[in-house]
Order: sequence, then C-alpha cells, then structure tokens
Amino acid sequence: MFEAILVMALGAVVLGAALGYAAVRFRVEGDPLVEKIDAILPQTQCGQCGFPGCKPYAQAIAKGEAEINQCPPGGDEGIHKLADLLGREFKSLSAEHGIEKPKSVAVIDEQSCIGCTLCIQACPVDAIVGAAKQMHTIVAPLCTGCELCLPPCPVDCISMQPIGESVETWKWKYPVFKINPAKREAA
Amino acid sequence: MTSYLFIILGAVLVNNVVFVRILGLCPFMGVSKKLETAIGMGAATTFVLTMACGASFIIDRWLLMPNQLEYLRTLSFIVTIAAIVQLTELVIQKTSPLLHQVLGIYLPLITTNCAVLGIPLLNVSLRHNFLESLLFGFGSAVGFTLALILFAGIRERLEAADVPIHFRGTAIAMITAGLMSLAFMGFAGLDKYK
Amino acid sequence: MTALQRLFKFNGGVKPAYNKEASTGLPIAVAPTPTLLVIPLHQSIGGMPRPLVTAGERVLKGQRIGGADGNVSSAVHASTSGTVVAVEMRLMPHASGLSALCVMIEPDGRDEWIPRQPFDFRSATPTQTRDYLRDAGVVGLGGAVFPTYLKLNPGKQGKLDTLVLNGAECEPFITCDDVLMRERAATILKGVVIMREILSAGQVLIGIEDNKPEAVAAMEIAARAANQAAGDSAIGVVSVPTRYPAGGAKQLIRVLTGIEVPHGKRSTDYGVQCFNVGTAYAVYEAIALGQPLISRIVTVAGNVTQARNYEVLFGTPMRDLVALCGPLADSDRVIMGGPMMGLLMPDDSVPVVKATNCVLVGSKKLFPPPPPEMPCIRCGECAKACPADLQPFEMYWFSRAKIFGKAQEYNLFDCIECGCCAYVCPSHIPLVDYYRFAKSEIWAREIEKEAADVARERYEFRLLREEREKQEKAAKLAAKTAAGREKAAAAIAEAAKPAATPEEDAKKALIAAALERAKAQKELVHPGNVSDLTPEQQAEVAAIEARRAEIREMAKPHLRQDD
Amino acid sequence: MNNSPYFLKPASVQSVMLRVLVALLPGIAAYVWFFGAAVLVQIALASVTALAAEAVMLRLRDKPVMLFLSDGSALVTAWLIALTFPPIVPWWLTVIGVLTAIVVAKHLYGGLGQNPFNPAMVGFALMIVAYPSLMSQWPAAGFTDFVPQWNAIFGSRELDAITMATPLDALRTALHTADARATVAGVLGSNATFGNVGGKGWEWVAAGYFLGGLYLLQQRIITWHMPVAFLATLFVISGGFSFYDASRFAGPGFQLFTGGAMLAAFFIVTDPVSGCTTPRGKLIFAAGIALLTWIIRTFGAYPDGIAFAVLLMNIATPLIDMYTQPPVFGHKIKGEDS
Repeated sequence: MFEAILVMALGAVVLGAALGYAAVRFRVEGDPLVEKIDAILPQTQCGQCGFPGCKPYAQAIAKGEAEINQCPPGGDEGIHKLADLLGREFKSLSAEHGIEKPKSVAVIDEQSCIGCTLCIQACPVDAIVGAAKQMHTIVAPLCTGCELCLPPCPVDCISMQPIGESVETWKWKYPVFKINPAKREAA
Repeated sequence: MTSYLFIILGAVLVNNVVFVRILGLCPFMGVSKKLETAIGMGAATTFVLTMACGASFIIDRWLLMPNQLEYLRTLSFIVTIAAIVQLTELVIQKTSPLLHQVLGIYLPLITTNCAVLGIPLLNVSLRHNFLESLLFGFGSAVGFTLALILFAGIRERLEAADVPIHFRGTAIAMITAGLMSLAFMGFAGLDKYK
Repeated sequence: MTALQRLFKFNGGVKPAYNKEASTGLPIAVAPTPTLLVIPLHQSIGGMPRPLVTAGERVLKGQRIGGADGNVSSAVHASTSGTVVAVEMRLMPHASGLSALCVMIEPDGRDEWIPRQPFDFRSATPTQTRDYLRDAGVVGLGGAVFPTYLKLNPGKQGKLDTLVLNGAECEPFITCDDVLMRERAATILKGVVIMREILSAGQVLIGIEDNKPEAVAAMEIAARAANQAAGDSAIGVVSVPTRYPAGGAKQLIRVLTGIEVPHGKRSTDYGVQCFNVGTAYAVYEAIALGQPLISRIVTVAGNVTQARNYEVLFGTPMRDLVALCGPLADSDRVIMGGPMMGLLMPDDSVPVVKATNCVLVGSKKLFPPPPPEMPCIRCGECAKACPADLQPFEMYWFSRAKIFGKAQEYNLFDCIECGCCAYVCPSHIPLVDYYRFAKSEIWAREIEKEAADVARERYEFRLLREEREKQEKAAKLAAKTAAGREKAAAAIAEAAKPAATPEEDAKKALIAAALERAKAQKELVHPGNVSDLTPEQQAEVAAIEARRAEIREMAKPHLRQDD
Repeated sequence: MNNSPYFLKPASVQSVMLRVLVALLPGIAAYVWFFGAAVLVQIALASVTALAAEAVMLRLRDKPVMLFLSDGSALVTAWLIALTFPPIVPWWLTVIGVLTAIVVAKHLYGGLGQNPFNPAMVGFALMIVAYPSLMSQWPAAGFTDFVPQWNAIFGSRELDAITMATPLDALRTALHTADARATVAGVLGSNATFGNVGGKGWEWVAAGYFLGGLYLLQQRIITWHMPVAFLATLFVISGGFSFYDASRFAGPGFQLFTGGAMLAAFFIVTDPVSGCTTPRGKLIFAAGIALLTWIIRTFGAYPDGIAFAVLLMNIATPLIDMYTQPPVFGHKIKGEDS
C-alpha cells in the first residue's frame, strides 16, 4: 500500500515537473486559427453578428465566445465551411442575427441627398465618395451591402438594391433531368 | 530476425489494430474524413504509440514488477501516455510550428485513444521484450495509420455518393469499416504459417 | 511539302457523323440585309464596349458604334448604313436567355461605306497595328471570339517559330471555313502573309482535316503562289486526320507541332500561335482594304431543305437566315454552333454575331432528347475519349455532389467542353453540363472571394486611418492646449474671451440646418426643383416616388429593430 | 431541352451488362457439362432474389424502378455469386449472399456506380466467414445426377456421395497440417479431383471463362490491363516460387486453372465500379489482387483468396486512382512552371 502511493506520487511529481518545465520552456504565442476563420467570413463588415467587424467575430469564434451561426451574409454555406474548419456540427443561421438576403448594393438617391457625410463615416470600406454639402455617391463595386449607411442617413435617401443577373454574371444551372420517380403515394 | 518481421507484419495486417482488434475506433471514425488529416493523425499516433510502448515497458519492468504493483498497470500507463502526449505537443509546438499546425488538434485526441493504452497492455500479456515491445507498438501504429488512410480515401469518395439519407455520415462509415474488417479477415492464419 | 510533314497525335477524340456534304453543294451566297439590325455591343471575350452612338443618329457602313473598353475588348461596327433606332437591352445569342445592350439600326438601303483606306502596317509600330485591329473589331472567328490584336503579339522573343492556321473545322454540320477556303483561298493567304509579317513567324502551317480535299487543294495552290511571291517555302498546307476535336486550337497545335500548350499559358511562350482561317481573311480585309469586321460566313444547316453557307451582316436575326434555307415543319430549336459544342438559343430572333459560325436548326428527330441519365459506372470511356487527358468521371463525381474543390483538383479548368465525354457516355450523363455548372460556380466564388479580400483590405485601411486621425487629432489638441495655456496665461492678464466653438459643434449645426431644410422640403411634398415641370415629368416623378416608397416598404422587415 | 452535345453515341449500360452475361455463357456451359445442372438452379435462384431485392431497394429509395432494374447490373452480380458459390449450397445461403450483395454492398452506398466494394465478393466473403464448411462443399467432376443435387440445395443434406474437396483445398490442407513429407506433386498425384493442369473439369470451366473474356475484350467492354496484369502476376509469382521449391509451391498452370482465377481475371477484377479506372491504376489493382490471392491461397486460412484479395484492393482503389492519374494535356513536361 505504502509502495503504491509512493510510486504513484513519484510518477506524478516527475511527470508534473517535466510538463511544467516544458510548458514554460516551450511557450508559444499567436493564433493562426483567427486568420483561417477570417478568410471564410464574407468581409461585409456589417456587424450583424454582434461584433464590430469580421475580424473581431473571427477572434470571438476562435476563443469560443461566439457561435458559428451568427453571420447572415455568409449564409448556410459560410456556416458549413466554419463547421468544417472547426470540426463542429452545422447549425442553421441564428434568427436573432438576421436572415440571409440576396446580395445587394446601396444606392443613394442623389436628388434627396443633402451631403451630410454621415453615411461616409458609417461606411466600413470607404465605398462612398462625396464631401460636405456635396452630393454623395456609392462606388458600387466596392459596396459590401452591409446596410450600415442606412440608419445614419437623416433623409432616408439610401436604399438597398439587389444585384441582378447579367450575361456576364450568369451561371450555368445544375443539370436536372426529369426521370419519373417511383410513385409511392399513387394508388 | 524473421520473428521481428513477423511481429511487425502481424501487427500491421493480420491483427490490424482497427480491423481485427477493433481498438482505436474513436479517432478512426473521427479523423478519417479527409486524407490530409488522416495522414497527420497517423503520423502523430505512430510517434506517440512507439514512445508509449517503450516508456510503459520501462515502468512495468523496472518500477511496477519489482514492487509487486502490477495492479497499478492501467493507471500508471494512462498517466504516462497522457504525459507523453502533452510533452510531444508542447515540443512540437515550439520546435516545428508547421508540423504542429498539421497535427495540432489531433495530438490531444491520442490521449483518449484506446489503442494507445491497449497496445502496451498487450505487450505485457504477450511477454514482449523491450525491442519487441517497440516493434509491436510501431507495427500496430503503422497498421492504424494504414487503416486510417485507406478509410479516408474511401470516405472522400463516399462523400459524393448518393447514400440513402438515413445512412449518411456515421452509419455508412460504420458499414464501410465493417466491410473493411471483413476484407482483413482474409489475412487470417497468415501469421500461423509454419 | 505536305507529304513530308511529321504529324503528332492527341489522345482521345471521337468520330461522330459529320453531315458536312449537305451545305457544301452550293457556293457562298450573300444574305439579304434585314429590315432591322440588332447589333449586340458585347461580341467578343473581354470588356463590354462603350456605346458610341445614340438613338436617332445616322451611321455609315463600317462606322464604329461600340468602342473597346479595357485591356481586353474589341470594337463593334455598323453593318450597313442607316439610322440608329435605339440603344437598348435585347435578347442575346447566349445560353442564358438574358438581354444585353444592343444597337438597333434601321438600314437605309444605300449601304454607304465610311471612307476606307488601307492601313500601312509596315510603317506603323506594333502597338499602332494592334490598336488599329482592335478598333477594326477583328476577333477570332473560330467561335471563341478572342480579340485578335492580343494574339498578334510575338511575345518575349520578338518572333514566332510557327504560325498555325486552323482550317480543321472538326464540328459536324459546319462548313463555313471549308467553303471559305475553297472560294477565297488567295485572300486568306494574303491575310496569312500579313499576320506572318506582324508576328515575324518562321513557318506557317495550315492544318485542314483530310475530309476536305477540295479545300486542301485550293489552299495548296494559293500557298504555292504566296511562297513563290515571297521566294521561300515557309507556308505549308497540312492535311490532318479527321477526328473530333482536331480543330481545337490546342489539339491542332499538338498535331502539327507536337507542342502541348497547358491551360492558362499563352501559346506564344511556346513559340506558336493559332488563328482561324476566317480570322486571316478578316485581318486582310481590315488591313489591306480598311474594312472593319461587319460580316462573316455562316453555315445554315440541320433540319432545313437546302443547307448552305451565307455571308451574313452582324445583327441579322437568325430567323431571317433560317427562312432562306426552308426550315422543315418539325423544327423546334435553333443552335448557334455545331451539335457537339453549340449553344441552344433562347429563340430564333437573336442576331448573328461574330461568334456565329453556324446556325443549326434542330428537331426532335434530328437531335432526339437524350435517354434518361443513368448512374456513372466508372467505365472509363470518357477518359479514353477526352482530348485533354482528363478524368471526366471524377470531375463529374465531385461536380455532381458540389464538392468543387475536389473537382478542381482533377483539373476541371483544363476541360475545353468539347463534349466527347458526354458523346460516348453509356449512362447518357450530360457531363459537360456538370462541368459548366461547376466552373461557373467556382468563378462566382472566386469573384466573391476577391471582393471579400478587397473589402477586408479597405476595412483594415480604414481602421488604420481612423487610428492615425485620432492620434493626429490628439496631438493637435495637445499642441492646442499647450498653446492655449500660454495664451490663457496672457489672457488672464487681459480679460476672459469667449472660447471658440469646437469644429464638431459647427458641423453639427450645419447638419441640423440641412436637416431642417430637408424636412421643410419634405413637408412641401413637392421638392422645390419639381415645381415647374410638365405633367408628364410630374407623373414620372410620382412613379419614381412610388417606387422608392415601395422599396423602403420592402426593405423594412429586413432592417434591424434598432433602425 | 438539353444542352450540347445534341447527339450521342449509341451505347448504354444495359447493353454492356447484357454482353457481360453473354460472355459468361461458355463457362456456364462447361460448368453444366462437368458438374450438372445445379449451377443453373443457383443462377435462377440468385437472379430472382437479386431482381426482387433491387426492385424493393429502388422503390424504398424513390428511384425509377423499371428504368434502373433493366440496367442488368443486378443480374451480373447474381450470376457471379451463383458461379463463385459451390453449386450445391443450400438455397438460403445463396439468397442471403445475394441479399447482402444487393442491399448492403450496393444500395446502402447509393446503388449502381457508387459502391466501393464489389458486391458479389462481399456476399462471398461474408458467407465463407459465416459458413466455412458449407462454402467448401464442392461437387466432384462427373457427378452430374440432378436429383441429389436438387436435394442438396432444397432438401436433405446427404452430401458425402457427391462432394469432394477441391484441389486447392486438398493441397492447402495437406501442406498445412499433414506431415512435413507432403509435396505438391505427391498431393496432386494422389488426388482424384486433379485433372491435367487444374482441377478435373474446373480447367475446362476456366477455359470457358477465358473464351468469354476474349469476347469482352473484342467488344471493348473491358481493356486488356486488368486480365493481363492479373494473370501475368499470378503466373510470375507462382512460377517463381514453384521454381524455388516445387515440393511446397504449386506451379502457375495449377494456380491459373483452379479456383476462380479465370473467372476473376475477366469478370470480377474487371468490375468498373469498385475497381481502379486509370490505366496504371488498373495494372496495380489487378496485380495486387493476384499477389494477395496467391498469398492467401498459399499461406492463409481460406481455400481461395480471390474474394478477400478483391475486397482488400477495393479498399485501396480510391488511393490508387488518385495517385495514378495520367498527366493532363499540357501538364506533361515537368519543370515548365518553375
């Protein structure tokens, strides 16, 4: 009995000392996971996830402080990718953070714009050009569709317009060939 | 010399740790979705298992047996393995961040791998000497890696198969593992050839 | 010289029924000018040209109506003289069935050319020549419509080993290159001579499939004449074995020179460049005659009583063309291109464009609907037929499951969509459709990824800038307070002055004032600038307002609570 | 309306499968000639079971039953099972074997084209593991009386009169268990089941399969890679070992013409779905099966190792295919990119 305790205690002390020494000796900083998560996020910078941008959200996910289903612009596909990367189960998009919408760009109604520059300050990617008391306009290719410019606008002159399909952006559809499936409900 | 070869071959094929001894199924099912991770896991397991076999032999022969403490075998082996895994992880993290990035999340998983405990215990019951223990551990780990890689190859293809919805995921993976096990039964008797 | 040419082989390929005799019986005819020309601005690979004309304008034949935009783009011209009726969205000859910007010209029947003069490319710099060809709208007429000026660049070495001229024309039914070579071989060769000079090419190999003996003969005579004129024997006509897709640029280059040009690499880097025979003809017309590309030879074949080749002005509706050939009653579709790679047109009103080598009329009898798609049994027939040495069944396996990364690992983008795999598939799987689907999904994702990267960069830059501004402001404030203290010390001696309003306050006041103005405007219902409008304009404004309200209404549920 | 290409080469899965069945006929004819009509009963039994199981599974999975049933793939599996099982096994053994093949090995993976394992071999391997003694009762050549065979399948199992160990089995038992003096020549010489090169009668069945295989090659349904690699590897390795010690290792003629070697070479190994598809992969795959077959036959516990060898190589198929892809057009020259 005494020997048993002695042996186990000896083992615990030796291994504990080795591990403790290694933990100090081989300490490393930095987390490459955040970069990987950030690469999956759509970079809309809309803040719908509850964090002030995609990078902070990525950091929160990496630390385990946020769920992976809080990003509406990323949609189900983004959640699937995050689940794959982190080895977690897929969860459908959390309703409180918003819904997945077709990709849109903001459009300023240039007649009503009063040139207040509030939207310019709100835009996370500097996609709005204009100066004080001058009409503003949105550089459509740069707009991420985050909608952050909508609330500050005092005259509600910004609207979101879905991006339509053109001959250039048109995609070939998934080939579906109808073959009559076995009719189970029939008869 | 031939007997050493037979130990390795026997551990890799005839008594494959996954398909015949049915050990280590947890990482076998968990880390075999992609070929890359399967290779990483296999490499990490090979290293840890070989080390664990050596360390457990030393503990068993020079610490437990002289003191008639064989009943502490399971306990002390688990502690040793856990420590080796932790130590390995810390060292790799420092010395080779690249390797750590590949193996990183799989290393801690090895602690809970029953194969890593089972093989040292089998070493004891098969009365292997130190070199045999190491070879047996290495061979078993290679067998584990082989199983993992082959399974990952099939699973990557299965991912795109039109599997009936109720059988998708783990269900079909279990069936596949069963059929692979069936195939490995073909090796039965090879190690008993005179 | 032809007999001694050593030929190489490409793997794979198929031998479908060629059906070419039907349209080679009659010589090329000129298709009549239609009552309305619909000329799409986007007719080549690359950027969409800017429209240069507006409705109501009179244009001359050959006048530029679309200017090249961007590094890869090619101009578009009026096919005849007349009046621009409109510049608007019209149905495109494209598989999507979507519309794009087109210039509608009502011909005046006078067919009045712009002043034409030959371009002296010998005294022009290479850049000038290329700009000229870009503005003449010359593009590859084999079907890919890649701007020719970009290919007429000898590359790093400044010269080219081999200029390959593609007269193989391997697609069934299509004979437009065949008849062009039979009837206008000498002109093609004149174009070849010009191209050879621009490219400083060593030798010229004209590859023609051996099922076109008449074309081979005609081209040989013309080539001999050209060689005599030049005093060398650089131009050779080579008849190549008939096997689809021998007319694929990469396959033909391989057959004639043994060089394999990998996907995504320029063939000039391998010392070889390939042009269609029709392109050589167009180059001659543009440079020697000063005529931009406004028409081409089009084969009309398939389910018609008399298949034939026509010289067609761009913008002519396919319907008019088909009518010339007497379509059979059971015709149910129009295909642009051949039966292996052609695109199904949304309807027969779409215009003939630069890419239209063939207008193929189809019917259920001629092109029966494929038997039901069966599962892939991995028989490997597709891999045997693939001219790009791919593993089509693997690409299909992962494309079908939408695992695009894996499909790409199997070199999906080396696929030339020739259709050989689908042609031989015993399970009747529309393999090419799966590849097109996977490719366009991957492209879309890549564009999305690029946009995300730009957004990330701009966001990070913005954060950086804000940080810097904050620091600058703080520094300024610190300096100010320091200065302020000194002043204050002095001020105490004098008397207290009212502190200057900070900048922010002024700004806020300004905004508030503007807000007031806007509110006032809104309360007036009609903004000031719309008080003196015609009733029509007012109606328009009202409609716009209604639309805006609608959009706002629609947007409301999407907005977050705190909005 | 479909997209390009708008016309297709006349070919279909159905015609492929039908020609495979036709190719099996010469072997079946020899089988009946030497061993009686029992095999025909088994083929019928297996066919009915397979078609029924296929229909039920298709219906459960909401697939078009008639369309997929008529592709003939279930019949090929059924025939292969009937031809690899001993012809006098009880009926329920065949039924379970076929059900395993069709339901578990084929439809749980998504049906035709998606199964990673050869269904017939899964059926065979499971049965030989579960019922080793029933699966090694083979009729001796010449006993073609139908009644006792029928009884063996459906009724009482008075089998001693009509069964005999196959040459493979006899040789293995003798060499493994008997005294050290047993030699290949000695065992085969004293065994009544041994014919000219392989088993008596079996060598002619194998010849029939060979003939059918040539037909498949001529029809371009299979390529030369797999049969040649399989037969050549088996020939070389058994020849080499026989040359090294003829008393302990049987020669190539024996290896090629006994057991299922010939059937495997042209009909089992060549299954496109579960086997390798790249040309180099096919060579490795078939050679691997031959090597494993020889090892299991010579050193292992089971009489004929083909089923296990096929399944083992099936496991490795995805990896072999992945690493043996032929170079893509334009990617052939190495070092161009750098």
